[in-house]
Amino acid sequence: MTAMLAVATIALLAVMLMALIRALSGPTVFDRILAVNMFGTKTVLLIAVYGFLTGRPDFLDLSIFYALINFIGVIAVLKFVERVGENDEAEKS
Amino acid sequence: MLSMTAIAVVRLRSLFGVVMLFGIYSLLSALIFVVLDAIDVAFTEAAVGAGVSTVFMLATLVSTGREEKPSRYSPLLPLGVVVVTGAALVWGTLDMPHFGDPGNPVHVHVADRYVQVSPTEVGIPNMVTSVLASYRGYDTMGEVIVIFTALVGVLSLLTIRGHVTVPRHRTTGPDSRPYPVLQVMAMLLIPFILVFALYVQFHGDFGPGGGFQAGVIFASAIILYALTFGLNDAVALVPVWLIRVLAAAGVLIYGGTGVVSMLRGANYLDYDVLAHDPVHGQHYGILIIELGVGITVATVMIGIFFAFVSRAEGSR
Amino acid sequence: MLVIDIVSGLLLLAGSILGLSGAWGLLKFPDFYARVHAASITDTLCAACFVAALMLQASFSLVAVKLLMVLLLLWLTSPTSGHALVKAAHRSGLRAVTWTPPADGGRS
Amino acid sequence: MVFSLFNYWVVIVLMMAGFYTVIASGNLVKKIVGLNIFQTSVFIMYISVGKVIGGTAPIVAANTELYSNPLPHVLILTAIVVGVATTALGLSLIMRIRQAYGTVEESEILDISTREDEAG
Repeated sequence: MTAMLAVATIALLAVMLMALIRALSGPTVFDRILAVNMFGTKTVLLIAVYGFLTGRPDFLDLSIFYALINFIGVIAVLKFVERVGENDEAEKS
Repeated sequence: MLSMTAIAVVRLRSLFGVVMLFGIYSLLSALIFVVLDAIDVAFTEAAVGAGVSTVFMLATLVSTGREEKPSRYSPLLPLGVVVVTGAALVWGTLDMPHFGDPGNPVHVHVADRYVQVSPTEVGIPNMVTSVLASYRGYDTMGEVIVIFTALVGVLSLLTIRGHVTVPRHRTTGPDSRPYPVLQVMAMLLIPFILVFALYVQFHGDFGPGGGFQAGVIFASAIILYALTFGLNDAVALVPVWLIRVLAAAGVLIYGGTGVVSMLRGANYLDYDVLAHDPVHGQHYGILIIELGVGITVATVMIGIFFAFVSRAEGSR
Repeated sequence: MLVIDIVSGLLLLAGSILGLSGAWGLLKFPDFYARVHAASITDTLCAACFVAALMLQASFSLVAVKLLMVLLLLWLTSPTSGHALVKAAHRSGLRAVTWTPPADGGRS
Repeated sequence: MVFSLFNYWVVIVLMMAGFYTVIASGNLVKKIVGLNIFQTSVFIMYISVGKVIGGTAPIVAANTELYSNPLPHVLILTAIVVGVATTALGLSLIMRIRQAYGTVEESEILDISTREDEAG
């Protein structure tokens, strides 16, 4: 079972790596946000899996909290990106 | 852990969207803290780094513009300085204690006492909390005061405008419809977040958590409210005077606890005398000062957020 | 016990594969909307698989309840943020590329 | 054995990256980000020093004997929160600077202030 958990951890790390590449390269700002979002959800899962891997699953509070923070972060980024976009347009016109 | 840190470094080469990547970076470092057993620290780092400070930076970017102009100086000189300093530091680490070695100097001084004695002496399972609130209570009080001072500083630099006059066309124009799905979701989530904050606040003795984390979580609920329903509604919900009063009240609760223990004949912030037997006293003391910390942190974060956003809105 | 282990192992495997395919889509798809499609659809099921697997391991306890909360939160937040993201992108004038396969049959 | 010093090298790389951002970038917001990265590297250093191999998180649990050192955790916990408070203060200073000078680029601010000195 530990082997399966380890495999899952590695898979999640790979997914996070790919999301990170997208976040670094992403042509538009929305690509980056999407990658950040995906990164966040995978972090939540990774913490849960890691907790089981090390045999101390008490730390799920942390992953609940990450899920929340991830959501708030994405919403905040979206709101502010919209505003910055408006400002840019206002400056252009 | 190692590979991920390396990725975090690669991230730094990107020039655009730095702040967003900073959010990822914080999540990564929080993960590293989890791997290194520092659950409480990971909690705080995620809350503060990925949540609150990213939001602050975004709010700043709104009012300052997000394009970075290329520097007129050659990057070679700083690069050289950095490489030389780094090399010197690497050379210095050769004498450092090895990673994870139980015989490290840090582990042989007071830490042993904390690990061995605190579960019985203070009576709570989370050693981080007991060290934070009991053994090193002075330090923590200093930190709370620093945070309070930061709020005072921010408020003296940027005023919160209670009623931001958002231009009409922005609120009614076709391009700024509110997100109905988002609002419903926020309404579902905010009570949950608040309850979770209270859980973290009062469960901090037994699991990861405590005043600092709970304060930030509480603040993040209000921030979510402000983001989805607009700043004016949020300021109506948590008025500015309330922020000022509560931020000061949190510090006073902390300091007052110390005064009470002095009045009962012990040293400042010595909780043993707060109840009939010392372990209970420690329990009460930690609970009360964590509450003080939580109130201060939450209100300070909300206050700073309001100040930033009202400045960002006002700058348009 | 053994059956539970096997089932949860399989679920973990399925979750990993889903996550990887989502990430692959995120990397390889040609435009933003396709990437959203890849990422957000796999996200929920991937999370569900992982959490189910871990819940099988946890048996019935506070841990399982917390896992359920994680799952519910992810199910609530992930589609919402995907929705908000697409809406914001659409509003900001980002349009899907009308991706037509090149005449020579090769990838552009 | 060389590998067991790896954590310090990671810290140094991060630290230098933050340092480089601070001194080489002219944008004040970017400088704050650099400072934060520098700060994080210090956090990681403290926490990694506190780690004991085979130890687990310092919350009492049944059937575990070896815990990591809680002291660095406490120091860093408070340091993070103080860090965000100082970051916020710095950012609000930047906002005021932007209001006063209309830019957040260091070189442009210097230009403006020297011009003002010459004029005044």
